[in-house]
Amino acid sequence: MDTISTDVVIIGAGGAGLRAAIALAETDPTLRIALISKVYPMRSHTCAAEGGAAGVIKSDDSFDLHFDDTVGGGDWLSDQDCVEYFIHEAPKELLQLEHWGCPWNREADGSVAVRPFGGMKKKRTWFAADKSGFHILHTLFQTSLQFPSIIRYDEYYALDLLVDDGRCQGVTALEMRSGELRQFHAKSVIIAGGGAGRMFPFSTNGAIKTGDGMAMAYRAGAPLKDMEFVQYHPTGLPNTGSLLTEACRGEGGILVNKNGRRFLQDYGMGPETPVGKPQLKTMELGPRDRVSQSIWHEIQKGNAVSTPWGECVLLDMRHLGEKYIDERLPLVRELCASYLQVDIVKDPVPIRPVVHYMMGGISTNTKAATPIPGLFAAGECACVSLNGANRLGSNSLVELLVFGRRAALSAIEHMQGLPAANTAALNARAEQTQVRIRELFSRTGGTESMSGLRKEMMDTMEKNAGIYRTEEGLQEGVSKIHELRQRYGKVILTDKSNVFNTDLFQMLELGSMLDCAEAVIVGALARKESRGAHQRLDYVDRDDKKFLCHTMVHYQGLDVPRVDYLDVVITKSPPGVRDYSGDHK
Amino acid sequence: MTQLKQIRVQLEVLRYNPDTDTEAHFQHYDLTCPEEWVVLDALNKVKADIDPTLNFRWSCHMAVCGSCGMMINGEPKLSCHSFVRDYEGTVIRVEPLAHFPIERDLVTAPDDFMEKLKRVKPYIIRKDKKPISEGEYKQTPAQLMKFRQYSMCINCMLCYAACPEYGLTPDFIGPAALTMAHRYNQDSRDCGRAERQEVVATHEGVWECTFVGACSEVCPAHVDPASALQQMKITSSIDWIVEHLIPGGKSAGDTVSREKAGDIK
Amino acid sequence: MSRNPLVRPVPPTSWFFRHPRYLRYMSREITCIFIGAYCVLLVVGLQRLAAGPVAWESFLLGLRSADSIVFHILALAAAVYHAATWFNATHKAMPVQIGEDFVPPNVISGAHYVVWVVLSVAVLFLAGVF
Amino acid sequence: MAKSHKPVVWFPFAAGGTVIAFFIPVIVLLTFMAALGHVPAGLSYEKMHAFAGSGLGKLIIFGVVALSLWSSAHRLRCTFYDFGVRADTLVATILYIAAIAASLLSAAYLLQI
Ligand SMILES: Cc1cc2nc3c(=O)[nH]c(=O)nc-3n(C[C@H](O)[C@H](O)[C@H](O)COP(=O)(O)OP(=O)(O)OC[C@H]3O[C@@H](n4cnc5c(N)ncnc54)[C@H](O)[C@@H]3O)c2cc1C
Ligand code: SF4
Ligand code: F3S
Ligand code: FES
Repeated sequence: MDTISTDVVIIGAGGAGLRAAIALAETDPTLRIALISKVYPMRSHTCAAEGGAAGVIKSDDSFDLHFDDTVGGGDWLSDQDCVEYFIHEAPKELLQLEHWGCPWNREADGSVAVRPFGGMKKKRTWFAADKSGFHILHTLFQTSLQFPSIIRYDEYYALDLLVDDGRCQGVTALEMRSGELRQFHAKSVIIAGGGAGRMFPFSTNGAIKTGDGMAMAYRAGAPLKDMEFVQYHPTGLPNTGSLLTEACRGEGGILVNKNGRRFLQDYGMGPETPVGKPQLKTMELGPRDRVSQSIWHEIQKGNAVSTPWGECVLLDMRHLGEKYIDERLPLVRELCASYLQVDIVKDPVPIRPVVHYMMGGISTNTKAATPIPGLFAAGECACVSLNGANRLGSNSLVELLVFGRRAALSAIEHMQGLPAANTAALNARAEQTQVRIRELFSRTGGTESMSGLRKEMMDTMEKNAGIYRTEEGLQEGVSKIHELRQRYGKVILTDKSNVFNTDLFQMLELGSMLDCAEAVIVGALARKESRGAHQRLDYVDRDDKKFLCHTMVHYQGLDVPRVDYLDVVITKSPPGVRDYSGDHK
Repeated sequence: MTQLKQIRVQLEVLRYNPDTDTEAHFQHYDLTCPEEWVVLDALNKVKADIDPTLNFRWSCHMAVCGSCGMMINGEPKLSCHSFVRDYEGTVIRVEPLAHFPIERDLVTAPDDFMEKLKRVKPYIIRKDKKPISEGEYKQTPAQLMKFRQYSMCINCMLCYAACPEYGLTPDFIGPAALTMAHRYNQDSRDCGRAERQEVVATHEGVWECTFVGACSEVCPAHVDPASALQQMKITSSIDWIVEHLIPGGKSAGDTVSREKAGDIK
Repeated sequence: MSRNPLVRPVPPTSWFFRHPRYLRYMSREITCIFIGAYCVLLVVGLQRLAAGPVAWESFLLGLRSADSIVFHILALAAAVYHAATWFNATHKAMPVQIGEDFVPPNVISGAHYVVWVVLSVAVLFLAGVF
Repeated sequence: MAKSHKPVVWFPFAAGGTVIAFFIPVIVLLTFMAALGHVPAGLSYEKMHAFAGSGLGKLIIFGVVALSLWSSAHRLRCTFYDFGVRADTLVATILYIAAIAASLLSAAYLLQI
């Protein structure tokens, strides 16, 4: 097995991974940086983000307001020291991107433009039409090309972390083209592997979002934090699950039920605001968890529109007019036209809530460090506890930047004065991965089909760990996922060849998803309260006495994982009431 | 609840496995699916239910990640944006992107494109860098519009599969990479045009393009690379005249960028 | 290393049959053959003109053959096709931005067509056709 | 990689393309009429001689002929390549020399008028 010795390994070349790589290269040009990704960087799912990125820039805005919105939006499960750091770094990072060429939309005077977003008290979301994530990703990727010290390993599938002497010192990865296993030895390792929304059947997430990074760290002993908080985005296309950005509502789109009623006013987000004049932090600009939950209730009440893809409500943007739509929401128009054959200029679009984002992830602190020395994580795969129980739209893209950079700085700090690596021990660990892969190839006699197992997992997650959860459903889900994890050991590989064997990668991804799914569902079962995106029909209230804490799920091999808790850091904002009545109450 | 119409889809997919094959061959798959499906959905169904050994790339399913480019009935297309209803009643022939080496089945090797993208220096180059604390570089909406279209490239390489000059002369830097150079040249924040000219104004640069225009016809992101290349031919020609025919003439690259370097206030 | 990428070479002499748009491109390109030949005819005409009135008259008479008529039809078609492709493409080479917006392509090519017609009518007029 | 001197040949090509587009169709039309036996009045020896005899006329005729020739030669060069003739330098040399020669001839004839 070839060994690649380097200073820092970054797993994942999405927004977070690229930001980390650039920060490393800029801070110390002598560092050797290996950037591993299972897809070419610009294919990373950051490219799908549409709406924008939040950072205080305008004179009517303040850091305190961004702080309050984030903490309240997160239902007080955010660590407030982390939020504090984040809000101050956010504008710097967004300006940095501007200096690197990101084509942000502009005001007439040439300054950057901002748009309103759900749950935000002020307009502070920077945007590049409705392709913000796309432009962020490409700006980062292209900027990274000028640094010779960033060596990319594109289409390398990272498998197992190499932990020795209590420190993370590398990773094994398969070169997808040749099927050859490589090991990377490094002083620091940064995971930026993205989310895991693919464990649900109906998701805005791309095929690559299978939680590999989370599972890798989890198996190596880092706990997964707050995994039960899975964000449903209110407005997904009912057939493909493609996202219709929150900017649809930010720019003035409204949600109506089959009777044409703007039903959000019936769920504590009223009174109704004038059509086409969205008001911040109320009605359509409520937070995602509340809006999605309201849609769920409307469907239960029979107020939904029936479509071939199930029950939907309608997103109406007709009043915005063609010119404005083409200027601000061209992608949305295109998506609806091609995938649903609806022209948003002429008709309302049916939408339904769709799995979108993992608030939970690898437990990290404000320095982006995991509990394993030498292992850092950033981006959606990490849970630095910025987003708490519900992420506000447009905070995530900035999180990638802020904590991607932070992870890089921490990685450099960690490298100072390290003892020499025990290469033999690392080789031995890497050999275990080789054995694991060989076993997959040599398995015989299994009866399980991979796509069958995957479907069972997805259906279980949707049925038992969806927008609303119950003790019974979660119990059932826990045993089902546990059973699937056992059966996973019997799946056989149909394709035994080496070169670009996607059958193999899908199999490995399924393994990652099952691990993450178990953490989600075990965490959800243990959390007997409703908070943010975690809603239980049997425990409808928030319970700050027992559950003002982070769920920590620890890997236990094939056994059911162990759960314990960690206190939330509260610095200045004690838990309060989430108010989305537009200052009317 | 209304039901979606189901249609029969016949796929003819080019297969190649370097471990066992010396040549590529077509394999036929027959399936039924809802008419709203895209070719990628059909391929995924084949992979899940019929033949797990079929290989192809995809991720976003919304025409933005650029992974899923293929030749569909001879036309470079994103398979996540090619609707089976448009091919109803015919056999859909699916092949890997033309002009790129086939790694396996529908998976091609994009190394050449990646290398060329890097060569055009697709990033902001400045003579003076202002600190972040001084805020943004001002850019009016008009200045933004000047290059925005060219910044929409999703690197799907369909234009390379369409451009015959790239097929005939693989050294050609090609439409998307050159367009990326143009995108930065046109950005009011950039001063790097003179540097990029070292690649753009070479034989392998814009001069290999004979304005076939196929690149723009197939581009799913409406980037219009053909226009970028024509514009760069004109500016490169003016540069040449200034450099060679005007005594003491500096290349236009320098003059233009110096002008541009001044932040508009 | 089990990689063994398959390279499918482009047939250098028949690639343009792969797609109608390539045939369209090639037909645009081969207009140059007719136009080039026509230019040679013009040079010959200049020579005849320089050689005096008799030569010139015989040149004009010489044009009146079936071959020449066929050639003129082809050259005219080529020239018109060239003109159309050229005008339709100018907005790509020389886009015009006014404020934020670009002048729509059809306005630019439309303007070219108008100028073309005006110039052609002027030439016809000067040549005494009307 | 050195910068290309292609602009030397491309600029006149582009200029010629424009000239061809605007003028060649109508000129073809004129000689076509002659070919059909309806010689336009302007093509009479006197008119043509007077036009080609004037400085401006010489310039116009030479401009149109030379640029069109050049443009055609350049395009033909690319077309040869597209048809699979890979001896580009040879093809280019022959075609450009031919275009220049024809242009020089036309200049010589014009000066005789
Ligand atoms: C449709 C959509 C719209 C969104 N819109 C917004 C928005 O408007 N505003 C906002 O703030 N947020 C938005 N988000 C959320 C935000 O885009 C994501 O959270 C963020 O992009 C995640 O970035 P990342 O860098 O963590 O991961 P990704 O961009 O997903 O990148 C993950 C990287 O990890 C690599 N990787 C994964 N597994 C492996 C492995 N095993 N081996 C090697 N490499 C691996 C992948 O190749 C990839 O490079 C949106 C999300 C979606 C899905
Ligand atoms: S220019 Fe268009 S076709 Fe070419 S790579 Fe970019 S998006 Fe794809
Ligand atoms: S197809 Fe090719 S030749 Fe030029 S105009 Fe486009 S790059
Ligand atoms: S899957 Fe992303 S472009 Fe088709």
